[in-house]
Amino acid sequence: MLAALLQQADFVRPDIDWHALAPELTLLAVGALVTLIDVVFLEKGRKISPTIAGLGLLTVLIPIITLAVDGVASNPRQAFAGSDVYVVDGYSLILKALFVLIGYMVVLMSTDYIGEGDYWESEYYGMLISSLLGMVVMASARDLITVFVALELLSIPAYLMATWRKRDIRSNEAGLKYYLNGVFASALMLYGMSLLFGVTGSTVLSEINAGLGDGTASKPIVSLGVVLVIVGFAFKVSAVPFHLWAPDTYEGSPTPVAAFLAVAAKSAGFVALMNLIFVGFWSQNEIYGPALWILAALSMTIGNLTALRQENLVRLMAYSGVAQAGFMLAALSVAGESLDVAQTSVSAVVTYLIIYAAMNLGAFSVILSVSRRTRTAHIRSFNGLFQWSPALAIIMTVFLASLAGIPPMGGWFAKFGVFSALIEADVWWAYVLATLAAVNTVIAFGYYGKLASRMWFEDAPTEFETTPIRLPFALQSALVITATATIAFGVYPGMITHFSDIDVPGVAAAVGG
Amino acid sequence: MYLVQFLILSSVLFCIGVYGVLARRNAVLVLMSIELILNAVNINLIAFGAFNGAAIPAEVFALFIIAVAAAEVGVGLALVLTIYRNSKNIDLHQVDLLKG
Amino acid sequence: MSTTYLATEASNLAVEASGFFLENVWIIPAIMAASFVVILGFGKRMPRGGSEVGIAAVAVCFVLALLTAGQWIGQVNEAAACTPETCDYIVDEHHDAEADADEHHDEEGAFQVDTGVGSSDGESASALTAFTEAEEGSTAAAAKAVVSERTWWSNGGINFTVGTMVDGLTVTLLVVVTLVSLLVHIYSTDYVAGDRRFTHYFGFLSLFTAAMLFFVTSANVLQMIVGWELVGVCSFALIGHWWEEQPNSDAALKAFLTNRVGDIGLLIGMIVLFFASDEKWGIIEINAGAIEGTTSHTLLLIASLCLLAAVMSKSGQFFLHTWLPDAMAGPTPVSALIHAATMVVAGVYLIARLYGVFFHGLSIGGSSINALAVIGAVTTLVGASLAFVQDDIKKVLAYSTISQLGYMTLALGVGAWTAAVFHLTTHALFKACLFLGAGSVSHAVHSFDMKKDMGGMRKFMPTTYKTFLIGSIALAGLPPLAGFWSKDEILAGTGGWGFFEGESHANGAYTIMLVMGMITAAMTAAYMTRVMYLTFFGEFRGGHHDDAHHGDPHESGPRILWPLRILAGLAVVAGLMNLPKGFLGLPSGWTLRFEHYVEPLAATGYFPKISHADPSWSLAIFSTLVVASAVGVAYYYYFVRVNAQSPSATELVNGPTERSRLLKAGHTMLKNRYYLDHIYDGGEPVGAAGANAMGTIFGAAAGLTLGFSLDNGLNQPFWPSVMWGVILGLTIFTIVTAALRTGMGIASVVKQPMANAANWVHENVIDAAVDEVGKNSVKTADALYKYIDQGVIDGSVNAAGRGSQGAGGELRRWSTGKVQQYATVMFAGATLLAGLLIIVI
Amino acid sequence: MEAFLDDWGLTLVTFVPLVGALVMMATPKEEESAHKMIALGTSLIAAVFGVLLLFNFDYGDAGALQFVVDKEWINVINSRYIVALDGISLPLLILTLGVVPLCIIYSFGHFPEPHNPKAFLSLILVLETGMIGSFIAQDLILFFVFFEVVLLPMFFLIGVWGGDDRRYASLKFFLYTLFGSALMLVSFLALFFLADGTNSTMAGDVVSATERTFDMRLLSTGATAGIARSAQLWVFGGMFIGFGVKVPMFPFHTWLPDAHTQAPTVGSVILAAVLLKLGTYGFVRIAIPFLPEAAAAWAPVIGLLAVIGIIYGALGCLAQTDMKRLIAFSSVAHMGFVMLGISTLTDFGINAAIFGMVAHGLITGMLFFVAGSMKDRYHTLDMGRLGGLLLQAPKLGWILAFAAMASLGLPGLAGFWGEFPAILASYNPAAILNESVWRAFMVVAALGTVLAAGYLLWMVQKTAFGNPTEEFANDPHIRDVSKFEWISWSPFLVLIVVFGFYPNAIFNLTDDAVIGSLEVESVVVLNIDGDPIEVVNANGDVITVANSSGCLEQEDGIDCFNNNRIKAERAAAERLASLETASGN
Repeated sequence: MLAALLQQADFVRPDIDWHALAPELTLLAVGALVTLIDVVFLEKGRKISPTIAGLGLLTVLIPIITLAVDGVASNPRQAFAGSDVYVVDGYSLILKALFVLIGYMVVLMSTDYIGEGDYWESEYYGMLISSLLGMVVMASARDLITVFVALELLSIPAYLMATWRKRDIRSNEAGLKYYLNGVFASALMLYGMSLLFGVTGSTVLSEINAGLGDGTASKPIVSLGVVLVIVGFAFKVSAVPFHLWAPDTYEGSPTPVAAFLAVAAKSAGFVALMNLIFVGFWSQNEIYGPALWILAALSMTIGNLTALRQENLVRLMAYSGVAQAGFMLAALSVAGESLDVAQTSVSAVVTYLIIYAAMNLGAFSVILSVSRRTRTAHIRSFNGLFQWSPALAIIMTVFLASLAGIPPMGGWFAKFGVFSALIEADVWWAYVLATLAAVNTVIAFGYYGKLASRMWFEDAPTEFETTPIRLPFALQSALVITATATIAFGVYPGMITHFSDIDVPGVAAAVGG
Repeated sequence: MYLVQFLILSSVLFCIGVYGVLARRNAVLVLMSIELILNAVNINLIAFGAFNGAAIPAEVFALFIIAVAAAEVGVGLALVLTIYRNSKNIDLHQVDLLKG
Repeated sequence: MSTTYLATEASNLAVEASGFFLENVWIIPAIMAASFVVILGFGKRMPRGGSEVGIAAVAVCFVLALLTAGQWIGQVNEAAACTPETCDYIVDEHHDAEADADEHHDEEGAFQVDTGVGSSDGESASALTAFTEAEEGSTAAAAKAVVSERTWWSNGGINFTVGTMVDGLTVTLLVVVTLVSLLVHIYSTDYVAGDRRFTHYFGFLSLFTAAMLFFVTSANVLQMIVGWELVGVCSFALIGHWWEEQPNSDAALKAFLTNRVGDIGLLIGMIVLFFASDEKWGIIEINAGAIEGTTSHTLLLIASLCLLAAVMSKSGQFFLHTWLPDAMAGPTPVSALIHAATMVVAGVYLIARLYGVFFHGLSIGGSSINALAVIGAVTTLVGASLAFVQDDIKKVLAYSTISQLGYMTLALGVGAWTAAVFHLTTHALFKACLFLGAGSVSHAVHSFDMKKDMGGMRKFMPTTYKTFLIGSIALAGLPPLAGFWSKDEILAGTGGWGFFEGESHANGAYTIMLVMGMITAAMTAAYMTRVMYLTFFGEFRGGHHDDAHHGDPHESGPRILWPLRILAGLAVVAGLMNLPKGFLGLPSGWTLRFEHYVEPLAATGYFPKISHADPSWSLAIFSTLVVASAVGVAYYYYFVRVNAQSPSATELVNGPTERSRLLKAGHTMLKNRYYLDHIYDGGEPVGAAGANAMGTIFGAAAGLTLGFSLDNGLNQPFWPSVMWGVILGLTIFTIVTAALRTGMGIASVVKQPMANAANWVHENVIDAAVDEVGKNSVKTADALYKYIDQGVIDGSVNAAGRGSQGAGGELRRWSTGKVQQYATVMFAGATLLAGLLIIVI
Repeated sequence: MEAFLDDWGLTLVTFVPLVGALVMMATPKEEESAHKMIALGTSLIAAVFGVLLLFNFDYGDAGALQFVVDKEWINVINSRYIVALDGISLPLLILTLGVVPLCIIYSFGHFPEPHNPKAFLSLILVLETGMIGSFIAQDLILFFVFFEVVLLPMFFLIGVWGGDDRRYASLKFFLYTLFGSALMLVSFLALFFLADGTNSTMAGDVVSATERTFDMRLLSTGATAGIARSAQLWVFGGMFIGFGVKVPMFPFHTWLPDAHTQAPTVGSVILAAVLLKLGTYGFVRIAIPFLPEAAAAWAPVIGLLAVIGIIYGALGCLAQTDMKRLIAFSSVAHMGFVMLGISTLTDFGINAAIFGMVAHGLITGMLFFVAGSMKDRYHTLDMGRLGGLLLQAPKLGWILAFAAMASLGLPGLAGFWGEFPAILASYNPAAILNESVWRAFMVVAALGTVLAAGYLLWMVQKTAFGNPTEEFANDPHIRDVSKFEWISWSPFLVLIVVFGFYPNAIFNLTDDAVIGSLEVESVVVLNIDGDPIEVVNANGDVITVANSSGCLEQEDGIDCFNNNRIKAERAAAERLASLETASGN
C-alpha cells in the first residue's frame, strides 16, 4: 500500500547526509534516553536525570564541532541531497550550538529548582530537550513545512513547561495564556503560509523567493501572507504589539522556564525570521522592511517605557526582553537594503543573540538565586542586596550594565552591532531608528539603573533573613559561566565575532552569488 | 469550479474562527475556533495545490497541520482541565490573576 | 621675535644702555617674593614674627634700586656725552636684523633688544644729519631701555617672553616703591605690634612689594596684567586684614570687585593691543607700532578707552573711585603704601608706560580736550570737594589721593608726561608722610574721627605735628616744597595759560583743565587747613572713652617717627629734582634733571614726540596766590571764627553748612559722596559688583560694538547683527528710560532744593535705569536659577523622566491579564500592519 | 627599560588599577587596612609608571604619538587596541594619575557613610582605569569603551556614598551621559562607514589602513576628506551632544550641580578634576580634527553656548546658598572658558583650553576638597550658617581663599592661563570664522571674570571671614587641616602655583600636538581619469605638479603613486578649494 503510494508519487528517497543531521539525531537520542531512564528506574532515576540531560546536551556539541571542523561555514551541506529544504551552514551551526548551550544553562538553573519543588523531573528534561530539538531543527529549516513542524515542536513542550507547577493556579494561567496566544499566532501564520504557497506553488523557501520575485504574484496577497508569517514569529520574539503574553507567562511559569522562554524561544523566533527574510522573502524588502521597522520602533519604545513601571522583576525582565527584541528587529529591518547591510545585520543579530543569552540567563539566575531566599520576585526584595549578599549584587550589576549596553560588559557590543547595521544602511529611516534606539538606551537605564540603585543604595528589607545566600553548585556554575561570558564578550568581542561573522544564509544562492 | 470559491469559503471559516477565538469565553469553544482557522488553512492549501499543480506538497502540509493540530488540542485540553481542577472554572475572563 | 620697533625718522638716535643692575633687575622683585615665602613659612617661629625678614629684604631692594638708578643715570650721561664717532648708536631703518635677533634670542635668554647695533656703517652721513637735527636743547643721544627676556610660555607656535625693561620711568618707580615700602615696614613694626596676624601682615607687605616691583619692571603688557592683578589681591588681603568685622571684608570685596570691573577693560584693551600690533606683547613694540602709525588708529582708540576703564578703577578715577575711601578700612601703613603711594598709581604708571598708545590713540597733541584729560580733571575736582566734608582723617586723605591721582591723569591727558611722573613721585612722598602722620595720631587716640577724638594734638605730638604740617604744605602746593614744583609743571603743561601769555609750546590748549586744576589747588589748600585745625589745633576733644589705661595721648615711638621725619625731609627737597628750565638762571645741568633722566626720548622709538611747555613765572605766581588765599580764607574761618565761636574748648561750633540751606544741600550731597556708592551698592558688595558690571557691560558693549562694527565696515552677516541689535537695544533702552524719567522730573528739579534734586536723580534716574536692567545681580541670578535653570531646563529634563514614567504607567494598563484581549491586540496589530502595507505597496 | 616602556608602559598604566581592584575583590571585607594599602599601592604603581613615561617622553616631538601600541582587537569591525601618548594626552594622563592616589589618601581620613572601604576604593580604581584609557585610546571604539567604563563606578560612588538626594543625582548623571554617548556612538559609526582610511596621509604608516576604520590616527589625517558636508554636520552634531553633555555645556549642564552636590568629596574631586575633561578632550582630540569643516560650521554654536555658560554659570553661583553647589556651578562657568577656547578653532585657543582643563581640574578639585573637609567639620555647607572659618581653622580658611583666588583667574596662579588665553584667542578666531562674533564673545567672557570674582569672594566672605556663628563657635570638631589632608592637598597647591608661574610646563607640551591636530594635510588632486595631477597643501597652494608621465616629484623622491595610494577624490580637492574661498573672504 505504502509502496504503491510512493510509486504513484514518483518518490525516490534522496540521499541523506547523516553527518549533517547528526546533532539533531544525537539530541533526539538524549531526549529518548532521559525519558527511558524514568520509565526504567522510576523514582531512582530522579537524581540522575538532570545530570544525564546536561551531559547529553554537551554531547550534542560533538557533532556540531565535527561539522564545524568539516568546514560547513564555507561549504554548506544539504541534509537531503539536491534539496534546499534542510541546510546546514555556518549560520545554522552556530545557532544550533547556541541553543544547545542555552539548554545546558537552563538545565543548570533547573536542577535544584525542579528537584526541590517535587515536580516530575525526567518529563521536564524530556520536554526541554524536545523543545530544543525544535529549535535546532528550526536553524536549518528552509521549507515552510519544516519551519512549521519545528515551530510546533519547540512550542508544544514549552506550553507544558510553563504550566509545570501544575498545582499553582498562576502557573496554569501562564501556560494557558501562552498556549492560547501561541496557537492563535500559529494559526495566523499558517494562514499566511497558505497564501504564500498559493501564489508561488512551493513550500521551499528559495523557490518561494523566486516565485515572489518574478512579479507575477498578486501584491496584496503577498503582503498579507508575508505579514501574517512575520506576525507568527513576532509573537515568538514578543515584539510589540504581540508581546502581551510574555510578562504574564514569565511571571507565572517557573523561573528557569521563564528564562528558557525569554532566551531560547526568542532566539528561535529570530532564527525563523532570519530564515524567512534572507531565504524566502529576500525580494520583498518593501514589505518586510517597513513591517519590521514598525515592530522594532514599537518594541523598543513601548517595551522600555512599560518596564519603567514594573514591580515584579520577572515582568521587568519580560519587558526588557521586549525592548531587546526591538533592537534586534531594528537591525533586521534594514537588512534588505543591500547584501553588505544584510551581512552586517545577520552578524549583528547573531552576536546579539549570543550576548543576550549570556546576560539574560545570568540575570534570571540571580533572580532565581535571590528568590530562593525571599520567595518572591518583587523588586523590593533586591533592596540592599549589596549589603547582605554583595557577590550576587555585583554579578547582577554586571548583567544589568550589560543589558543597558554599558561597556565593558558584553551588551555594548550587541547594541553596537545594531547601530552599525543601521548606519551602514545609510537611509534616513535607518538613522531615525538609530536615534530612537539611542534614546531608548537611555530610557532602559531608567529601570536597570533603578534596580541597581535598589541593590546598592537602599537598606536591606526586614521581612526576611538577610544573611549571605548559599547557592547550590549548579546555580553557582550558571552564575559564574554567564557572568564570565558577559564580561569576556564585552572586553574581547572578537570571541563572538569569530563565530558570528557568518555568511547570510541562502542569499548567495537566492541572488545568484 | 473556481479557486476563488474555495478561497472565499476558507476566508469565511477563518473569520468565524477568529471571531470565536476573540469572543467566546469558554476555553473549549476557543480551542474549537482555532481548529476552524486551521481548517481554513487546510482548505486553502488543498485548493491552491489542486489549482497550481503542486498537490503533493499541499497535501503533505495539510496532513502535518492536521496531525500537529491534534497534538495541540490535546495539550490545550490538558491545560483547560488543569485550570478547571484548580479553579473549577473555564471562563477565560476569570483567568486574569497575572496582569499589569 | 622681531624687533623692528625703532622708528624710521631721521632723528632716530639711540644708544644701547647696559649694566649689571639694569639687566638683572629681576632680582629685586625676586628678593621680595622670597621674603614672602620665608615669612609665610617660618615667620611665626622668628623672634620678631617675620618682620625682620621683610625689613631686611626691602632694605636690600632699596639699595639695589638705588644702584640701578645710579647705573641708569650713568647710562644717560654716557649717552648724552655721545657723538656719532665715539659711541655705538643706531640709525634705524626698517633693518632686516630679525634673523640676527632670533639668533640672539636663541643663544641666551637675556639679550639686548637693540639688534641694529653696528649694522648701519654705511649710513653715517644720514646719522650725522640726524644728530645735528636732534631736538632742540638735547643734543644727547637717547639711552634705550634695557630689556632682558626669557621664554615664559609658547602657544600657537609663538613664544611669549617674560622679562624686565628698565628705563628712567622704571627706576623712578623702583626707588619710590622700595623707599616707601621700607619706611612703611619699619613704621608697621610699631603700628601693628601685637596684632594677632602680625606675621601675615608682613608676609602680605612683602608680597605686595614684590608684585608692585614685578609690575613696574615688566617688559610686556602681559606681565603688567599679572602684576596688576597681584597687587590687587594684596590690596584685598590687606584692606580686609581685620576681616572679623563685616565692614572690613565688605570694603575689601568692594575694592577687589570694582577693580575687576576695570580689569575687563584691561584684558580687552591689552588683547586689542596685542593683535593690533601684530601679535606682540612687548611694551616697546606696542608703543613703537602706535608711534610709527603701523597700528590701526581705530584699534588704538578702542584700546586706550578700554585701558582707561582699568585706570579708572585702579587709580580711583571718577566714577570707579568709590572703593578707595572704603579701602581705608585697612591698617593705616597699608593705606600709606598701597592706597596712596604705590598701588593706586599703577594706573597712572600704565598710561605713562604705554604713552605711545594713549598719545596717539586719544590724539592728545594739538587738541584741547580728550577722555583722559576730562576724566582726570573731573576726578581731581570731585575728590577735592569730597575731601572737604569728611570727619575721618584717613578719608580726607583718601579723597585727597583721588584728587591728586586725577591731577596725574590730567597731566598725562594734556601731554605733560614728565610732570605727571614727577607728581607721582612727590605725591608718593608727601602723601605717605601724611598717611603715616595720621596713623601716628590715631595710634595715640585710637580713632580716626577728627571732630570727636582729636584736636590740639600738636601739644602731645610735636614731631608728628611738624611732619604733618610739612606734608600738608607740600600737598597744598606752596613753594618751595615738593608739591609746588610738580603741580606747577602740570598746570603749565596744560598749555591753557598760553591763552594769556601767547605761545607756550605745550601739546595743546587745555584751558578748561587748567581752570579745574586751579580750583582744585585752592580747595586742596583749604581742606588741608581744615584738617590741620581739626587735628592739631584747638583743644583735645578725645579721652571721653575714659579708658583708664589710655590717659593722655602721647607722642609715638621712634619707629614711627623716623619714617615721618625722612618722608617730611624728602617732601621738602624732592621738588628740586626738576627745577624749571632757566630757573633763576641756573645752568641746564641743574634744571630739569628729573625730565632728563626719566623721560625717554622720541629717538628711542617707543616714546611719542611730545612738546614740553615753557615754564611761566606768571602762572607760578598766580597759582601760589590762589593757594595762599585759599589757605588764608580757611585759616580765618577755622582758626579765627570757629575757634572763637565754639561754645567750649572741647566742642566744635556747627559749620556754615548747618546754617545755610543751600550749603547744607551741597554738604549733604558731598556727605553722600555724590550718591555714587548707593548706585553701586545693592546692599552688599556682590550687589555692587553686579550693578557695576551691568552698567559697565552696556557701556563697554556698546562702545566696543560700535568700534568693531566700524572696523569691519558694518558689513555684518545676519545673526551677529542680531546680537549687536540686542546689545544696542538694551543700551538704548537704558538711555531712553533714563531720559524719559529725567524729562518728567525737570519741572520738579527747578522747584525743589538741590538736595532733593540730587536725591531724586539718584532714585529715579540712575538707580532706576541701571537697576531696572540689573538692580541686583543676585536677584537676577536667583530668578534665573529658579525659573530658567531649575524651571525650564532641569524641569524639562525631569518632565521627560516623569513623562516616561507616566507613559510606562499608562502602557502597563494594556496588560489587562485577559487572554482574549491579548489575542485581540495581536490580531488588530496584524490587521493594521497588513492593511497598511497592502495600501501603501 | 625603554623598550619595555614603549611596548607595555601605557597598557600597564591603564590596567594596573584594575588589577588592584580585582585583588581587592578577592580580599575579605574586614581587612580594611589591607584594602587601603592595596588601593594606594596600585594607584601609586600606576603613577610611578606615569612618571616613567613622563621622563621617557620625547618632548622635542610632543606633536607625534609616542609609546604606540597597535594590536588586534575586534577584527570584524577593524577596531584595534591602539594606545598612544602625545602632548595633548600627557598632561591629562598625569593629572589623572596624580589625582587618584591623592583622593585615595584623602579618603583614609574621611570615609563617608556607609563606610565600606573595599567597595569604595575598588570603584575608584576601576574609575581610574576608565579615565586613563580614555585619554590614551587611539581607536574610537576603544575610546568609547573606556569613556563608558567610568560611568558605573561614578554612578555607585554618588549613589552609595552620596548625600541625601543621591539616588536622584546619580541616576540623572548616568542618564544624561548615556544619552550623549549613545548619540556619540552613532556618530562614530557613521564615520566608520563614511570615511575612507586609505585616503589618510598616514595610510602608509599604519599597520592596517583599511577603507573602513576606527583608527583615530587615520581619521584625523584626511580619511574623512570625502564625506559630504551635510553628513559631516550631522556626525559632528552627534559628537557635539555626546561630548557637550560631559563637559557639560549649557543647556546640558543640569546634571552637574546635582551630581557634585550629592557626591562624596572624593567623587566630586574626581568628577571635577578628570571626568569633565573627557568631554572637552573629546572635542579637541576627536570632533575637531576629524571634521574640521563641520567644526567650523558648528563653532558659532559652541562659542555661543560657551559664553552663555560663562555668564549663566556665574549667575547660577550667585543664587546658591550651598557652598558645594556653588562650586559646582562655577564649573559650568569655567568649562565655558575652555569651550570658548575650543570654539575659536585656533591652536592658540585650543592650547588655552587644554591648559584650562588642567587648571580647572586642580583648582576646582581643591575647592571640592575644602568643601568636603568643611562638611566633615560643620556637617553643613549652608553658607548662611557658616562663617569665621579663618578663626577656627586658619589653615583651612587660607587654603579656601587661595583656591578661590586661583579659581577666579588670578594671574600667577594656574587658573589665569586657562582663562586669559581663551579670551585672547577669541579676539582672533580661525580665518573661516566671523571675527565680530567672537569679539562679542570675548567681551562677554571678560565680563564673566568679574562675576567669577564676585561669587568666589562672596563665598569666601560668607564662610571664612567674620566670626563663627553661635552654632559652631565652640564646636570641638572644627579642627584645622589634618595630616591626610595635607598630604593629599599639597601637590594640588604646589601645582597651582607652579603652573601659574611657569605655564610653559603645559603649553610647551600641548602646542605641537595641537598645531598638528589642526593641520589639514596636503591632498593629492586627481583628474577625472583618476590620475594625479598635483598636490595641494592646507592653504590651497599647489605644492607639486605632475610631470608628463603622471608622477609627482616629492621630497623623498619621485612618487608615481601606485594604485593603493591614489585614493584621494575630486571631492577632497573641491573641499580644499572651498576652504580656500572661505578663508579668502
